[in-house]
Amino acid sequence: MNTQTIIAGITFKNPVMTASGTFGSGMEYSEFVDLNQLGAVVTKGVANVPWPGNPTPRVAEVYGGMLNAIGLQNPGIDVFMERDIPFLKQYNTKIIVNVCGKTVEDYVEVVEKLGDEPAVSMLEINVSCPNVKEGAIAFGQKADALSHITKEVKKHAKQPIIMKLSPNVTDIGEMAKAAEAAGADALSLINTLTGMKIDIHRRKFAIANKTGGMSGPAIKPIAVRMVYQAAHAVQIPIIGMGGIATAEDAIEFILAGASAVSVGAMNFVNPYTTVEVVKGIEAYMEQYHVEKLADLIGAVEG
Amino acid sequence: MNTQTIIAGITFKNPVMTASGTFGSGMEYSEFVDLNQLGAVVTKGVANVPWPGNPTPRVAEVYGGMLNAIGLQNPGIDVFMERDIPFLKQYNTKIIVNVCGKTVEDYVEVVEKLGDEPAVSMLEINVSCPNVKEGAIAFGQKADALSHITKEVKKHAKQPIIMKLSPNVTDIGEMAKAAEAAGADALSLINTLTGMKIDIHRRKFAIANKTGGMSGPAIKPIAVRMVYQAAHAVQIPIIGMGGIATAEDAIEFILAGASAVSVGAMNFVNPYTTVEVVKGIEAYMEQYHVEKLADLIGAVEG
Amino acid sequence: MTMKQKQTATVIFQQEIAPAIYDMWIGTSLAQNALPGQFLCVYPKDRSTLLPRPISICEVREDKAALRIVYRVAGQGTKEFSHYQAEDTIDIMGTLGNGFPVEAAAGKKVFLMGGGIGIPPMLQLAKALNAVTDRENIQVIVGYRDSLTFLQEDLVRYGQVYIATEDGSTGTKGNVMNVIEERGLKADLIYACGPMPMLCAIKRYAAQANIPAYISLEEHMACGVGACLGCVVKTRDMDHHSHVHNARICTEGPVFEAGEVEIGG
Amino acid sequence: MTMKQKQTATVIFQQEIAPAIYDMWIGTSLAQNALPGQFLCVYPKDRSTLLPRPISICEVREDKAALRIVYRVAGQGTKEFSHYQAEDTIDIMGTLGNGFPVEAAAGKKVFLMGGGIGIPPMLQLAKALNAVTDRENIQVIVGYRDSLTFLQEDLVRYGQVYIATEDGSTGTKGNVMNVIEERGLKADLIYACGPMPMLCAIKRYAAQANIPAYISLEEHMACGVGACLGCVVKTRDMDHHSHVHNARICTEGPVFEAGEVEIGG
Repeated sequence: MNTQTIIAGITFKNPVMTASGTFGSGMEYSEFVDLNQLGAVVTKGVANVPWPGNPTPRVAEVYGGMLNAIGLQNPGIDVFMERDIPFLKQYNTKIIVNVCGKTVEDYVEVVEKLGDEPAVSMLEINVSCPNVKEGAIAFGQKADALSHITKEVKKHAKQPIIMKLSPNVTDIGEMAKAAEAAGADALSLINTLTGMKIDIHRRKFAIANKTGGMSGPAIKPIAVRMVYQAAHAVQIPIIGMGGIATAEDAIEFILAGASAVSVGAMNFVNPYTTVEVVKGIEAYMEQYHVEKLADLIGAVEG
Repeated sequence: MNTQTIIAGITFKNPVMTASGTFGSGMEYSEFVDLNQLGAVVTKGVANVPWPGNPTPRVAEVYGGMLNAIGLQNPGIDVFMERDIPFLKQYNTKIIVNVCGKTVEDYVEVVEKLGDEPAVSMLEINVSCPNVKEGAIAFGQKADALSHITKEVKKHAKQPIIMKLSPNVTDIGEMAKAAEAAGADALSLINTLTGMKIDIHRRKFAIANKTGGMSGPAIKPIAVRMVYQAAHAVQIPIIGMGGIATAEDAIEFILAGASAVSVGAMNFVNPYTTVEVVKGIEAYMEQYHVEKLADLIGAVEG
Repeated sequence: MTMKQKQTATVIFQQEIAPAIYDMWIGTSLAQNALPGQFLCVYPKDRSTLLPRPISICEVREDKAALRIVYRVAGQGTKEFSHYQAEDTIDIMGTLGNGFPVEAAAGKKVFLMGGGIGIPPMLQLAKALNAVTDRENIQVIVGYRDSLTFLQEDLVRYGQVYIATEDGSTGTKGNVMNVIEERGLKADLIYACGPMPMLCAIKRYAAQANIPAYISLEEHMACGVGACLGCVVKTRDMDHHSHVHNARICTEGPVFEAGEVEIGG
Repeated sequence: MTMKQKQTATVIFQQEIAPAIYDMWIGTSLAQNALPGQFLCVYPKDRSTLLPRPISICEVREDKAALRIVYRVAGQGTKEFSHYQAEDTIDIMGTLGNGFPVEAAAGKKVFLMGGGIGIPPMLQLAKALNAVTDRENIQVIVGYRDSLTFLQEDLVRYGQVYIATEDGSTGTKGNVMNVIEERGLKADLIYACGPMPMLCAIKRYAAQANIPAYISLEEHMACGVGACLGCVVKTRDMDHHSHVHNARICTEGPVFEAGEVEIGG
């Protein structure tokens, strides 16, 4: 049985990754799971300089999921390369670094510095950050802005780039096509859906930022639908995510067209989720005599 | 304590309504709840002619909610006016008729026929139906198409019109503004979010239509966020819905800016939900000494 | 028609009677008006699984104070139900659907055909039929996967029971239709519940034999009371609800005369 | 630091000891390394409520085979926990956080100040302090809403207990600070846990008295292990994780020296 999956020419031992921002740089969860068993660790978003993030409360529970507005707190690329990359290098897993920025220049600066680090296999570009030059609407919500940043990043990137799409759009297929046409090597989706929670007793927002990104099992059907639509819109591989809690969930994304999957919020609920998903996919392949994972990608009928 | 709410000059005894398509024309649920206790009954969508709807399976359960692709099966406006309106007239509640169509002409035909029925207080225009003349993308997903249909319907409508917005858009505020500018008297949101479920053992879609509209508590945070954004984009009143299961949920929508709320999928789970929400809102107003419901509309702080 | 109600009832007893097949008695006032072929909607308590699970009524206790359901664990909801023990509460709505037309069998020779988890409703039906026709006229033909059968000892009290198993380990090898051929059984009327291929075969058989067949259909449901239009079946005649030849299985059904519905087309 | 683990443990005993305040003993191997001031993440079983509820450790059984938590029912998750009975399972992760620096009190006179549901962690702390300072040096000052107090009889075994109630029905009328004034109490060191206004007052008091105050902070958490960066507090010095003066309450905390954190700003 072969659980390998290939994305942009890179071979991953299995299709199970970690969703950016839910797994730090692996350090915290290395106490719970053997990182060597993961297809890749996708790091928390890193910017050109340290970001302090948003005021608290930053997280709130919602029905079947959570809202977060961390604000991409991160130590900046320099500390990250001195501390987090060396930590991850100890493990036999691929490293994908998630990159965020407020301007195209921010992204490019980070991408260039990471170019000098061969241990980093791919770069995931978070285009859901507010584009400060465009009235803070996210890069990922307008096809032209997405196309522009994809081209600029691709120009400077030494590693293949994954554009992480925002689900807060009318037509995910259009966004997927824009990214592919601009040179993206792969896509990952979905990022969080914008949500809101109000404490009716205090009559205040549950999150200081008012809105937060919704994740967790509650959003899975929307994520599966978007992965299916994106997979039918482009040729480049897709990393699917959004509420994956079990191997069954992961397989649903793969059948919809994902070449790999990421476990996100459920790491918080069950820190062993990633390895359980790896084992469960193997069990499913064995049960249904699937020789290689590739045979499952996009294999939904009808 | 005054629980009345006023929308487009019409006074509703309380802000609790039924979401179109989840309550039929009230007949089925009149066995469980006293329709006289509801602010309004919003009927299932009715078209100019009978629609057979989609093949089965039409519904599927998802985490914290459900998917449906009924395909707006309905008997057409003539049977509806002979049978459903007379039934609803027996009750002391407002009647809001949801109107659907495949072309602008379809909508106008239904709207004109309903104009002769004074028992109908308002019309809710479902713009999430596929626009057959626009490659089947929904009217409600493009500002110009939404504006066009709103103007045409408004031209022919004798009753005030509520435009029911689709949440499957990049910028709900833009859509809300387009509807208001085109003459909408009120807005209702959110309609269902497009989702998908795959049976991994049969490798088939759980719904014959492949995609279905997602509803239920799982989508509430997205709905509350969109109601808040719409309420800040327009002056016309908003009817909020999306996963309301309890009075607390309903109050969350009202604090976010809704003048009324609709109970949808939860009617299927607990047929007594609507009246429980009415009672719960009264209890909340009493607990916090709120004299009139209007004092709660959009009253979230910060 | 009977007044529908959603209520929190009490589990009286539950046991596993075959692999993944559970037998539960529920104390409920809904038993008073329960008819053979009607069903209950059972609601999981876990808030991630909201929709009801439609489960047919297997038996009504003589005092009309309790209902029996026999169901297969198929997903998270039924798995939750299977953990309920005596005195636990259970959320149910009922009684739903039209049920089997018992009077139609007055003095007639009938087949009661059940396949797998379609067998349970045949028990209460067989009981009820004893009031309108002779016991020897009641031919209960049930099909199982293998020798791990269930409800046999109950069924034999109300009719002649014939068994088919897919693996041939007990009774006729094959399905319920094979039993009819093998034994040359005859009937004036058929009642059936089971998987779609079985119901299609019965529809064809009934048409050839020119006898009525009342079949109980299944479909995914959301409301269970006819409001959502989720569980429809194509009908020969125009339906009274939407006038589009789509009957609601939860309301106009679940039992239809085979000729009325377009199945297995 | 101790190895963290998520496990399914067993409830040994639970009772309501004040209105909506529950007292639960849990049999768990996590008790072996539990320190005063550390907390557990407790996970509801209902799948609609996924995030852990951080609950401080109230007491560690002598044999280190069980932990005690005392919590208030605040929402659906804690409501679910409150229904657990002996022998039910409970999903927990621990032991989390840094805990109170016990050695810092060696031979010193200390205040243990707890407000409301911030009182429980003071019990295990008081027990531990008896190993490093005299019992009469351990001044436990606890504030309640009213006379419906809890954990008093436990606390008196390990220190001098002083009570404040908001309604004045028992002890000093007002809060824990009023007790200090009213009785003119003095200390070389403060440990505290409670609502933010109380912690801010303690921070000011400690600064004026020029003594250290170790305060336990609360914040909404998602992961409980330092990965999500949800539960941060602004710090005077640059934090070691993100270098942005934001410490993670679940990891660098929940206990901080008051001077290190910018609260109630």
